[in-house]
Amino acid sequence: MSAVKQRSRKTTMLEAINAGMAHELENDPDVVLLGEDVGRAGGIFRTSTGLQQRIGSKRVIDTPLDEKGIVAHAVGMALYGLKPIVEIQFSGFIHDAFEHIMFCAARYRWASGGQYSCPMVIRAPSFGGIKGGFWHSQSVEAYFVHHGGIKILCPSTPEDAYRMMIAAVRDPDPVLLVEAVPLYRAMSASFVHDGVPAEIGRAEIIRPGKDLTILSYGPMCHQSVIAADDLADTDAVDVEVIDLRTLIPYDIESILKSVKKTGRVVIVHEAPLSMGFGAEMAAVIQEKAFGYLHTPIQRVAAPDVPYHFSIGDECYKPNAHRIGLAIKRAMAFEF
Amino acid sequence: MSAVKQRSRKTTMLEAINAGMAHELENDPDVVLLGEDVGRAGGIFRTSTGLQQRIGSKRVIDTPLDEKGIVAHAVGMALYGLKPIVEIQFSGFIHDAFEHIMFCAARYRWASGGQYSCPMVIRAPSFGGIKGGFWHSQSVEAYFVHHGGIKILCPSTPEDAYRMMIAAVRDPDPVLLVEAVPLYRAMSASFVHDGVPAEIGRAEIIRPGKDLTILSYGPMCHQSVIAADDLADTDAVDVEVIDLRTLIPYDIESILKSVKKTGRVVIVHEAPLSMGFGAEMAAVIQEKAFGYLHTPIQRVAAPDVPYHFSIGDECYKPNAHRIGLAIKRAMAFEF
Amino acid sequence: MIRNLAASRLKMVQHVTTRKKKTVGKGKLNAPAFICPLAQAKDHGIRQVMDAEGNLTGDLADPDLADGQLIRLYEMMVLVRAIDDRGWILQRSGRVEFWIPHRGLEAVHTAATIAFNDDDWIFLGYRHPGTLLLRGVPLVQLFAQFFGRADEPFKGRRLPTLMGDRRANVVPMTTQVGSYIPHACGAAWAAKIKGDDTRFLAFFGEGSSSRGEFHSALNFAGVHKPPVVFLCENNGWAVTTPTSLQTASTTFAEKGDAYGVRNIRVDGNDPLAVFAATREARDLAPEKGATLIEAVTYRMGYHTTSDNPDLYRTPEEVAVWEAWDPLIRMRKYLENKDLWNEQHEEELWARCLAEIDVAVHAAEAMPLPGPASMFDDTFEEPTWMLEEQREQLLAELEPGE
Amino acid sequence: MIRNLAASRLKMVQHVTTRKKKTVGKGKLNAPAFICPLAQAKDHGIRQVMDAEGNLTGDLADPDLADGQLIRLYEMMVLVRAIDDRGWILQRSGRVEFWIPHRGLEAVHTAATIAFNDDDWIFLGYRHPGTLLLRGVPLVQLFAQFFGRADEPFKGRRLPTLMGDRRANVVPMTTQVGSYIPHACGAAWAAKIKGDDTRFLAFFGEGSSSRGEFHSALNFAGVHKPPVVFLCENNGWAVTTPTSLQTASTTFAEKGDAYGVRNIRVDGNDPLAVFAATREARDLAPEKGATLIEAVTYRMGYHTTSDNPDLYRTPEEVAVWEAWDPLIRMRKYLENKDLWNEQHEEELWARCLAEIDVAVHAAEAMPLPGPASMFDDTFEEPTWMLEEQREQLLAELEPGE
Ligand SMILES: Cc1ncc(C[n+]2csc(CCOP(=O)(O)OP(=O)(O)O)c2C)c(N)n1
Ligand SMILES: Cc1ncc(C[n+]2csc(CCOP(=O)(O)OP(=O)(O)O)c2C)c(N)n1
Ligand SMILES: [Mg+2]
Ligand SMILES: [Mg+2]
Repeated sequence: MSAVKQRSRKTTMLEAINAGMAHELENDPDVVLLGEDVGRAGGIFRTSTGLQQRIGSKRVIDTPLDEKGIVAHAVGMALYGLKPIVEIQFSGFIHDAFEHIMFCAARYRWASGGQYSCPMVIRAPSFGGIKGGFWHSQSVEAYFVHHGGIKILCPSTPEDAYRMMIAAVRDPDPVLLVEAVPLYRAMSASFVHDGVPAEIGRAEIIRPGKDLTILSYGPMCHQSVIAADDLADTDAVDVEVIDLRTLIPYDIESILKSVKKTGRVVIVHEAPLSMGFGAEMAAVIQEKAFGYLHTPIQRVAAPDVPYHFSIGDECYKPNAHRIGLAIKRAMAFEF
Repeated sequence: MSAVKQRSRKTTMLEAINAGMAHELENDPDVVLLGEDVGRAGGIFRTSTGLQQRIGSKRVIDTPLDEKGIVAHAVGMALYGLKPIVEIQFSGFIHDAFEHIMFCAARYRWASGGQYSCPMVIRAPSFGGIKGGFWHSQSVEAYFVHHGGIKILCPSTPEDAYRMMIAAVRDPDPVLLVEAVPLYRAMSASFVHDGVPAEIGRAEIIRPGKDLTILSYGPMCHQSVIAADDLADTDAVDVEVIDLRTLIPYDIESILKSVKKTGRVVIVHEAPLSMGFGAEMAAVIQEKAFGYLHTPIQRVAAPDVPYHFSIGDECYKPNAHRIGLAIKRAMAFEF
Repeated sequence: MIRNLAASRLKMVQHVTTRKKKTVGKGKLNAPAFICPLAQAKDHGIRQVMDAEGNLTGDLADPDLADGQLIRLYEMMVLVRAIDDRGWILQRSGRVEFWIPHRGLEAVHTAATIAFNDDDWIFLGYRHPGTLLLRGVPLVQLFAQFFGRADEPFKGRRLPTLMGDRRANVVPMTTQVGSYIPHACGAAWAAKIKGDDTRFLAFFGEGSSSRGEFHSALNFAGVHKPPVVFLCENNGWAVTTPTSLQTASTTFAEKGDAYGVRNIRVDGNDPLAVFAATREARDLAPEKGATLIEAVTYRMGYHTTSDNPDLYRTPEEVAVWEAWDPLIRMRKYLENKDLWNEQHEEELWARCLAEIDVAVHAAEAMPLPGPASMFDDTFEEPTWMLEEQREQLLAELEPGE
Repeated sequence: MIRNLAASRLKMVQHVTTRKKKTVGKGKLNAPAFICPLAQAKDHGIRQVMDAEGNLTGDLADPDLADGQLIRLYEMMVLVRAIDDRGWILQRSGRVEFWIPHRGLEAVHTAATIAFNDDDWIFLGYRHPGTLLLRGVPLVQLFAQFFGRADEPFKGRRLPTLMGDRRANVVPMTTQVGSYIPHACGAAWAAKIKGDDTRFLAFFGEGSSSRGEFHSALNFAGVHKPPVVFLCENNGWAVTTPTSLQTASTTFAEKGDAYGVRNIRVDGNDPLAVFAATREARDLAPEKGATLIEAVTYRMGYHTTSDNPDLYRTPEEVAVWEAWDPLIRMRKYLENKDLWNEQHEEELWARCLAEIDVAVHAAEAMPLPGPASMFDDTFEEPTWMLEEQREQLLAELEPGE
């Protein structure tokens, strides 16, 4: 049995999320999964396929249509000692639960002088690329950065999705798990389903380079690598791409190490520009590595408008082409 | 009558807000004011004292205890053609209405192809200084920056409060009016109650200088001026203080002009550091004025923890002393 | 939810209601979750004008619509059914991105729409094309919306079937289900404050009643008595969730009592019952304020084209409801009145299909919006930030984008 | 809300209930908004054990508490009243920053507390000091909380009267009123999932029932039947807002019907009625799930020390309620049973005041928290960001801060 487990398996992002949840649900009776349609039908994306059948409807729960209610009840469950995994059907519907995530879950520990805590995982299927229009394509992660108490993870590969799910469930604090809907079925990879959690707070260099640093997370990492590869051929620029993986707490050491080496930074995210996570990155980097920067930090992001249904996938969200232009801008900059 | 109106009157911040609302309620029958306790008792801060008596309970409305419901109903009112002013009792209670502010009010115009709009004013009594603990001292403005469709104003003087209220009511788009609770009674000034609105989108240099630019808003402007004055004496630094006044759309011209002159920037806000409005300011400035900066942009802000009841007013929120240290840091910076 | 996330084999609407698979995961599907109560309507407090055969029940009085109105109503129900069939096919063949079926729900929204005057406001859900058509919106405009074309009221910005048109006093929904219930209530309250006689209607599903917005709207409505009718379409399911997991109240109508809001439960597959209840609620609105109507009906189709009902409901459940198909009942009612026959029926269907063909072709030929248009309507006047972003984006687009 | 925002002249609690001013703005205050229904309890569906004179009404059965328990309950009600008097004075004299009075609400929270076992969980509002004391929390700890001292469970971080203590199974409220109703429900659901026999009680005001959280909690509770008792204290007012502007339902109890949640309306100034209803609800919880109890009572004091009731309610209204003061009724009940007399009363008050004196002095002498402590408990382990921020802040504080 354990021999079987140790064999590496080809796994889509969806399957990885499913496997991560299954692992925790099976090994810890305090883990529960709740959300709209997550049980009988396995979620509208089918990320929880089969889990209710295996674990039972007591712990894999189809809830009423009420995001606030789902999160608020999960807060109570966590206070009592369960470890809820909450699925928000689309991250665009998370806002009704904003108060309970940021000002209840993320604050119970502090507000109770350390007496209570709310370890829970909030799954936010995010990002565009499935012709979802503005509600079904949202990037919401930036709203959750503004005060402590909650961690934010964003896997860009199936293996990370699996391991981050496990890490998030085991974490003693609330975790927002930003899941990349456009990668659910589009991406697969082989890895061993061994129940080993990811390390929270560690970024990863997914393409080493020496001329310029790209900081990104989620599907934009892949676009960034494409852009880097393209420019390596055409412009002989050697771009390093860092997958941030954890937004809070972000991996300042890896970031600064790379920036101090390259002296040039492009930050890429799919969320709107203003007050996107790139704002905080740019502010911190210019503060901590001012003397190393050869050029202004560039941000590549969606504009400050909602995600467009019929042309958003093509024109709204950043792509390798636009990332490439930012790289060129950064390389060409002169005072 | 109009002669009387033209005389300048000494007015507290509270009275200015009251006068601004009164002016609009009296001159435009489509303006309504709604919120918890705003009617009969004039609001818990008494900002609407006397308005229900003057305008009637049809248009100055005591609502049920339901922030989401208040804003959501105001959205409907605005769709139909009223211009609601909504009071959120404390900005800490605004989060329940987050979806309706950011994803309904701020999006109806776009999402309806320009057919509908939601002009409305959301009043958010904000900031600490009244021993209010973490719920009654919140700075929430940064949450409203991340996508377009809503403007954000923050007056730091009674005259601005009066004129911005009028401007906000008349604006065709939703406006978040960030009101400074600690200044409600602490600050007064003389000005003519002439019904002239403020210009949205214009910052103001409230202390000219040539060595360093402070960007701030709300009560922190006053702390910044104190810090600047102190350092002018002790350190012979000539600090320019800019009151941003409008956060969205911020006054990029004034900001860049000052920054290009001084080459040094300190951004001050009371909200937590990470992803505070200072992040966006720093990101934009380093991008647009990179070559002019002598030193890294400093941010002075509260830490990423909730507002502490018993020591928050003293230790948590930034003050002139801490601003002064940031100025010194900026002035002393060497590569 | 979306095409490339769903099984993409071409599947006709008819298959939806006759599929045979019964198993979910490893287990069997349980007994029907939403047992059709219409045969015992009285026992369930469900008011009816007509029975399954289109005969008067003697419960709710026949609203005595003029013959022309009755025929027009039926014709619209058929057109709407034909639109649904076509929408499904267009999505399955990859020509529209997404489709939300409304099969089985034709009676509720068409009958409620004609119970209101044209200058009354309607807040729409996503299964209500008939409302717009009854208000004179041309069919081609609907299809332009389904195809996300530039030249429709929302400029191609919204998911197919999230319809509306200000010129018809029909407000598009805010994709979050239920969110607009208090918007409708607030708009009605505004009309009351302004002294206008406009009345308001808001459609929403039973699942949406779980959201706080329902609570807010009903609560404010009880206190402030705006002229609004809340029309809850209880169609048994919210995606895969049956009503038994949605709430423990016996009916959705009775939730009105908790707010002092008058309420009534009607047969949502009986267009005349829907009309009678809605019209009465509309007429009473200035005096009594809001009414909550629960229309008991059934979503016969998939939740959306991304759905798979095999996972959560049995063919038997669907079959019972099909006997109560609102089109069949209304046709029988008309036939009983000698207002309809087989030939009419054939002609109508032929006309509908032809009209749809024309509209589809015209709409599909329309251009998509250009990227610059994304930036319009964010504010009344764009901020410098948006202008800068637009300029940059346009400059950066690859040729052909 | 806060000291320096309120009129700061010293004002004794007694003045609260005898003030004479009647005018609001330019107009007169209307007739009483919350007319005391307790004399006609039956007509209002309000269940009672005792009448105004402490005699059994024959409606709800006397729960037959042991003499010692009855006396303990009354003593606690008196202690709690004395704490309120003192809190007010401490605030008005500038020694505590803020005070939320609970005068008139002593019966509900003490009686409901003893209806639960000590290992049951209670989610508290801000007018419930008796709950903690009945669970063995020392008085000095309460005052340390009021004074914002470092050495109380919440390390001085919370507004005075927002109490709780995990060791006593009492969860502090989340300052937004009502937000914690679904937390209590979720915790109860968790206990059920884990197979524990813990029961749960959540206190909240009638104003809080307007929030979506009430809706969510009651709705989930109906479906999932967690062992939780929702105790709605209908004290007539939410700050300045009367119940008539809060909701149009006749009672708050009946709101339970909208969710299939059993419910009962009791006289909240009758401790034995509260006890009986709460105990029954607690006992039925494993089998029946949740109960919503509406306890009809009255906030005799100010909303908070920042409030001014002259602006919104008449002295006449208050006066009628004073005749139904829960302390007076309980005392009469005890006297009727020969369990109490004037001498007991005097000794009790003397003891309470002395205990409070000791607690106040001890608590006031305790140190405030230091600035470094602000950073603790944000996460289980502080992030590097918080550590950096803490270091910087400590380095930057002026001497003496
Ligand atoms: C706030 C929110 N949560 C989730 C969704 C996803 N969703 C779309 S339709 C739907 C079910 C709605 O059920 P109901 O209200 O009964 O309407 P029906 O689809 O049956 O017409 C859900 C959960 C949404 N659109 N909005
Ligand atoms: C969400 C939220 N909105 C507003 C407030 C401000 N506030 C504090 S107490 C209160 C009234 C609460 O009324 P009720 O629930 O009846 O409780 P009571 O004060 O009467 O005990 C209000 C509006 C708050 N704390 N939380
Ligand atoms: Mg439904
Ligand atoms: Mg109350």
